[in-house]
This record gives sequence, structure tokens and C-alpha cells, in this order.
Amino acid sequence: MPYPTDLLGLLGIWTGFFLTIAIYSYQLYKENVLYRLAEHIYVGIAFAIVAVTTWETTQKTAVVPLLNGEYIYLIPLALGVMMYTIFTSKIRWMSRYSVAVLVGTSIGVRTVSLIVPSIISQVISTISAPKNTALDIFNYLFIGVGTVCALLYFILTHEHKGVLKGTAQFGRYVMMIGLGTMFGNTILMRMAMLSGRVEYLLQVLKIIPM
Amino acid sequence: MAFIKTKGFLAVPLIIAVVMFADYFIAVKEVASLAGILRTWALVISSMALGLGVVNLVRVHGKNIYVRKPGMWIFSTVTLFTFTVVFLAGVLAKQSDLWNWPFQHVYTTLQQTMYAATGFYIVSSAYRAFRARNVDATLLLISGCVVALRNAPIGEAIWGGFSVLGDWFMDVGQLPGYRVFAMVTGFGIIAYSLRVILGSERGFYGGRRE
Amino acid sequence: MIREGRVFALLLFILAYCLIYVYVRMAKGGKVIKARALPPLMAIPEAVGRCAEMGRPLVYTVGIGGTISSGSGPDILAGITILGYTAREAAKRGVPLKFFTTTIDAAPLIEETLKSAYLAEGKSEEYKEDTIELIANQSSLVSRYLGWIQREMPASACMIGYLAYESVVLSEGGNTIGAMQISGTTNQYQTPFLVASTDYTFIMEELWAASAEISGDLYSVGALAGEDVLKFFILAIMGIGLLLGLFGASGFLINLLRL
Amino acid sequence: MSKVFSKLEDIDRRYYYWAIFLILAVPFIKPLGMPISIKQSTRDLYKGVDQVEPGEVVLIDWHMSVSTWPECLDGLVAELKVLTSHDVKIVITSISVDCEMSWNKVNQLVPALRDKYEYGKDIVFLGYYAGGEPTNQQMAIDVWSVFPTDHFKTPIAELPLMAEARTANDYAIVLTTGENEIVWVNQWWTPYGVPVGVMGIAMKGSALQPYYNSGDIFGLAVGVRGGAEFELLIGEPAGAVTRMDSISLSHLSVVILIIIANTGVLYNKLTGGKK
Repeated sequence: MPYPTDLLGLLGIWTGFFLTIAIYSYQLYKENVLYRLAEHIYVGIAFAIVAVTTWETTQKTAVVPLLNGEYIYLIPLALGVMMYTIFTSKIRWMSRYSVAVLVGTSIGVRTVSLIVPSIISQVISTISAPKNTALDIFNYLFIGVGTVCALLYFILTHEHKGVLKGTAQFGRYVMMIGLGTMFGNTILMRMAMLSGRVEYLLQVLKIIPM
Repeated sequence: MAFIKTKGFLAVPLIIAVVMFADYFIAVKEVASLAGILRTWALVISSMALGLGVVNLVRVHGKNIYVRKPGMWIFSTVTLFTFTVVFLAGVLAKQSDLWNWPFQHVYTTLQQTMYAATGFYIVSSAYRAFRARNVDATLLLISGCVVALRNAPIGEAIWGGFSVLGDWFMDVGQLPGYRVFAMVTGFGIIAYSLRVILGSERGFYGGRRE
Repeated sequence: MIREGRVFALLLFILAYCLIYVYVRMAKGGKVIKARALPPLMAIPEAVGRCAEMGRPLVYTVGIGGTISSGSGPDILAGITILGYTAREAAKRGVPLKFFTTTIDAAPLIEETLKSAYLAEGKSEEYKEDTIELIANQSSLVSRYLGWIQREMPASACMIGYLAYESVVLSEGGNTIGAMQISGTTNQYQTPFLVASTDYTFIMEELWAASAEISGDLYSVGALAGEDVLKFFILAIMGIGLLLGLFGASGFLINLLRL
Repeated sequence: MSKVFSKLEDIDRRYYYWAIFLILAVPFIKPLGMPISIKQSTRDLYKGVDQVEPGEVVLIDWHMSVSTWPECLDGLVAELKVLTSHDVKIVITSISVDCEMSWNKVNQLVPALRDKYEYGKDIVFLGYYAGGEPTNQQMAIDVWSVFPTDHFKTPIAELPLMAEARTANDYAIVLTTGENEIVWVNQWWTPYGVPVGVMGIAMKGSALQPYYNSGDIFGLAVGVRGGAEFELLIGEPAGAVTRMDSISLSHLSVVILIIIANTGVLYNKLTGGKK
């Protein structure tokens, strides 16, 4: 992307530059007025975008079909408005019907939709016969025994005694490898984001090309 | 009327969830179209519910301004002023610079900057918090560091073993743990859904569980 | 009749609901169902005792999010139930307690939990009005929590609820002042950091088991027992399948699962 | 010796923060150019995207808000370059309220979207949708019922592309960017067999591995590293590759700090020093 030359563009990137410095002044220096100012501008503009999206999506999903003659959409529109009674104590009960529809739909869809991919196909791939190289067989056994022991760890109404003690402990250790891998990947994510900000500051300062 | 206010809504999740379950397991045209209508209603309600956070924001910051809360009300004014200007620009003049400029230069910068701040804390925690205090944490830190060095090209340059070991952790080592997390989450949602359907789970209505 | 590839899923779903419902009925009928020993839960009295010995307060947070969302709701409610247990221990030992969160919609529930805990220990007068500090958003929670612990130097800190990236910062702050820390969330992304930087961590469903144990809510306790039997059923299939798989003979079992 | 470790512990944390800031900046100014190996799961993603036939329709779903651009944007741009070079038709949806920004950005970074593709015929931006998994299930049955209009308020019936992209079976593959994969596995892959490919954030590398291993996800590239590998596969190293050097130095620093800290703890334990 070329370095902006128009006034609005220049004003924009330098505003971004100082806002980034204001936010990181909290970490690099200490909490200060500039940081709190930038933080509160952020909260204001972020919620403005949520409000505009609410306005547009409601039009898109309900008002447009309603104007096309589908009067059934009056019901969800009414339930949507009833949602806002949550802020009043006297008629808050009306919002419970809207919440009930949302929770009923979400639970109704999610509960059954996850049984095949998150439970059954995980069992299937654990017991699918491995290719016959030594490494494949070792991996097959490690994943199989590890999955069984990790699931034993989540037996929650039986004390970890006897056979369950050793296996559940092995299951916990195997889970730690999983958590460690997530730990390593999360460092990649956090550093990528921070490097994105450093890159932006260098670009605005024209130290590196935009 | 009292029944509608205090108990009526408890039946709604049960009815909707049963329709969704039926639509998932059996192919009956009427059930499918009823499920489709309910899903579209939920889409409209959740689109409108997006604005609840906005109302909450205006209430919290409005109160700060109204009571002149020391050290807060000025910043609350900044938040509400930013919110109002950008929201009106978004609704009335979406194609103008009054909307595009703050969205592109202020919002984009602050959103990325706030999110990337965690990169700082990873570094200070690396020295002051991440301790091999027991076998669990030791396994976690070892696999975490290997995966971190596998993700970084310099790791592979230092020792080729990092990418072999790191790949093993990512392709095999972490599988039992995250497979069981997927299953356990599935079982948990199934149990949670039964409580919702039978009306014993009321947390999301903002009330105390029965 | 039943959609293709969902027969076994239907059987599993019906089995799960029946098992949970049966155990809930048994729990209602008086059968005592207890969760297994959960180290983080057993560490709470120790954490309160440490505060009493060192004459310092205890700090507690249930993180961020709201009870309405099905993602963060269950964790926050579990965190509030465990808060009740912790508050009773604190009231018993005269340890001052400070509470931070951004879950404004749970404020009435939190206040009710704390007051009934102090009442149960006969110490209603010791409950201080400024115990609860409700904060607008995540970044303010970080700055106010860190500021408070650096001033008040609590001997123990509990972060149990729906935690996001702020948990990395809060646990580092706790480590810096040498506090004993107990944490718990089902948010998979934060669990690695909590295990690495706090002394005890509830992992995934252990958080709900602890909450069921404390609340004694029959549905939750019954669900735990019912889920365990379901897990044994899945374990049996996997155990048999693993052995057969070694000899390349798990095909028919896989086809059964794929029904 | 134990004084050194405790000294390091008492250092003001801001020194760490300044250090990481500089460590991240240096490689942008003086690139190291370290070689980057490519994982099999990224190759599978590239193969799946590259195999889509001209004229077929691909659904791209963004849970990528502006804050995850540094992780996923470069990988998404690389995917779009492959799709546009094969004249594949594209429909874009998102569950991020700021998806309009991502739409403007990809139009800047992928010239073919502006010059070669005709809006409404080759590509449609449907925009934001709420409601979570029930909405994904409804989209599989009828996209029109979820999007009566596109993001620019054009009635959906007036977009020629949407006439041939109305149900899940009309789509060749689904590509997700950011976080929102499981719902597509649950609602488009399992019931209708529409393959799902993921250019995800790095944190999802663990939670998604079981689904890639069981074949429920055909390809998986995570974080800026996945983006860099994809850029190398298409032979156009860009944003992600240039950022990998600062990833290298920052990761090395974190690992070294962890090792020093824990050596200190071990040393203090062995010599009975301060906890």
C-alpha cells in the first residue's frame, strides 16, 4: 500500500500513530491521562460500530422481509424489542420469552449437532487401524492409550484409587502436553499481533515501506 | 397472568429444543420448515439483542456524567461523544469520510493495539510467572517451548530436532488431550441442555439457579 | 425414517439423557453422590488459612463475560457458587475479602451469595459494603485489580469463572506479590497459562464438578454421575476398538458407529 | 549466584516491555531471512483451495475481526490470489461487526477482485450475521432466508451469483478465517459433505488438530506462520513472510527467559536460597 499523500490520509495514519503510543504508554511508562483518553475513545467507537451493525442487520433480516409482505416477521421483531425490557424491573419478565427462544434454539441445534463430529468421529479416528510402520503403531498406541487415560481423568464421581489412580495420572500428564502445545501456539499469536503494531509504527515513521 | 410472568417462559426452550432435535434426527418436511422458521426468528432476535451492550454502555457512562463521578465523568463524556458522532455518521452518512475515517484510522488502530497488548505480558510472565512448580507445569513448559521454537524459523536453524519434536507434539502429542476436551465439552453441553429443557437452569434469565 | 449417519448419534443422545435423568431421580430419592477429591477445591481452606496467618486479605474474581451467554454463563455461575464457599471460610476465620468483576448482570446474585455466606457463619455485621467492585470492561479490570493487590498485598488470590487474556496479567501480578493462587475456567485457551502460573487449576469440567459439590444442586450432581456412566460406555467402545484396531479388525465397529 | 536470579526477578517489568518492543522492531529494519519449512496440514489446505474448478462457488467466512489481521489477513489474501487466478466464484460472510473493514482491505491487497471480478456475478459480500450455530444451519438450507440483502443493501434476488449459490450443496468448499470453524464442520461438512478448510488463529492450532486428524477439516494453517507457509506455496512471499523474522527473535527471547527463570528457581531450591 502506498504511503498516503492526501491530507485526510496523513492525518489518519498520524492519529493512529499517537493513539498506539497513548495505549502502550500504560505498559511502557505508567497509567496516565493519555492512556485513559485513548481507552475511552476506543470503547465509544467500538460500541458505535456495534450499534450501526445492530441497526443494519435488523433491517436486513426483519424489516426488508416485512416490507415484502411477510407479516410473520412481526413476531420476532416484537420478541427483539421485548429483549430490552431487561433494563426495567417491572416488565423484565417479557425479556425472558426472548431469551427463552434464543436459548431454546441455540441448545436445540448445538447439543445434537456436536454428537457426531465431537464425540463419534473422535472415537472412530482413535480406533482406526494404523499403517504398519513402527512409528505409526507407536503413535496409534500413544493417542489411543492417552485418550482413554485422559477421559478416565474426567471420571468425576469416583475417587482416583487403584487402577484409576495410575491411569488418570498418566491421562493428566498427556493433557499437559496438549496444553503445552496450545501454550506454544499462543505465544505465536500474541507475538504476531504485537509485531503487527511495531511494523505499523515503523511504517508511519517511514523507516520501512508501507 | 402471574403464570405468564413467572413460569410460562420455562416451557419455551423445551418446545423449541424438541423441534430442533426432531429436525436433526428425522427428515419430516413440516418439522423442517417449522425449525427453519424458528431459526430465522432466533436470527432476528439475536441481531436486535446485539444492541443490549450499547444500552448498558450508555446507562453506565450516562450515570457517571449525571452524578459527576470524580475522575470518571470526563472520560465518560469522551466515550458518549465519540459514540454519538460515529453512530450518527454510520446511520446517516455511511459512505462519507465522517464514517470511513474514524472507522479506518481510529477504530482499526485501537482495536489491534488493545488486542496486541497481551504480547507484553507474555514476556514479563515468561520470567516472573511461568514456573516448573510441579510435574504438570514442567511437562507443559517443555512442550510449550519446543512448539514455540518449532513455530519460529530460528528454532529450526538452531537445531533440526525442534521441528521434528515440535511436529510430533502438534500432530500426535496434543491429540489425546484436545480430543478428550472436545468430548468432555460435548458431554457437558448435553447435560447442560437437559437442565435447560427441564427448567432447572435459570442462570441466563438473570435469576439464581433453583 | 432416521437421517443417514445419525442412528448411533440418536442412541447415544437418548442414552445420555436417560442416564442423567435416572441419576437425578436417584439423587432426589436420597442417594448420596459426591464428586471425587478436587485438589483446587481442597486448597481453598488452605488459601484462607494463609491469609489468616499473615493477617492479609483474600482477592477473588469471576473474570469477564455475562450470565446470559451460554459460553461464559455456566463458568460465571460456577465461580459465584465457589465464591459462596470461599466467603464462608473467610467469614469463619475473620479474613477480609475483596471481589472484582465486570459481569454487571450478575451483581444481584453475587451480593446475595456473599451476604448469605456471612449470615450462615453468624457474622453478617462483618460483611463490608465495598467488598464488591463492579468494573466497566476488561482493561479497567486489569488496571484496578493490579493496583489493588500491589497496595493491599493479599496472601491468596482466586480467579475462578470465565477468564480471558486478562488472566495472564492478573496471575503475573499475583506471582509478583507472592500470593497463593487458585484458578479455574473451561476456556481452553487460558488453561495453559493458568496451569503454568498459578498453584492450583480446575481443568475443564472439574470447575462444574466443584460447583455441583458445593451447591448440592441435585440436577448438577446427578448429571455428573450420569455423565460418568456415559464416559465409561465410550471408554468401553474405545478400549475394545483399540485392541481390534491393532489387528486391523476394527472395521465393523467403525461401521456400527457410522450408522 | 542466587542474587543474579532474584535481581532479574526484581527488574521493573517495563524493561521487559521495552526489550520486546525493540526485539520485534529490529528484524523489520534488518531482515534475517530465515528459511521457513512448510507443514503438511498447510499443503493440504493449499491443495484443497487449488483444486477448486473455475466457475465453482466457494464460501469464505470471517471470524477475523480487525484485531486478528496480523495473524490471518496475509493467509486470506494468499487464498484469494489462488481463487481469483482460477476464476472461482466467491461468497463472503462474517460474524465480526467490523467485516466491512476487512472487505475494503482485501480489495486493496488483491487487485484481481477490483480489476477482473464483477461484483454480483463473480463475488458477493453478504456481510455480518448474528445468531451463531442455528444461523449456520439455516444457511445450509437457504442462504437467502438469512441474507434478504447483501452488505450493501442490494436485494439478494438481484445478484446473479446468489441464484446459483443458495444451499450448501451449491458450494464446492468452505474456507474459514479466524475462529469460527467447528460450526461449519457441524452444519456443512457432517450433514452435506461440503469440505471445510481453515486459515485460523494460532491458538486454534490445538483445538482443531483432532478434527484435521479425523478428516473433518481438509486443511489447517494457523497463525502468521501458516500464512507465511501459504505465501511460499503460491510463490508470492509478502506480509507474513516478512514478519516471521521478528517472530523468531521474540520466541527465542521468551524461551530463554523461561529457561533462566526456572534455572534460578532450581538453583535456589538446591542451595536453599530465597524462594
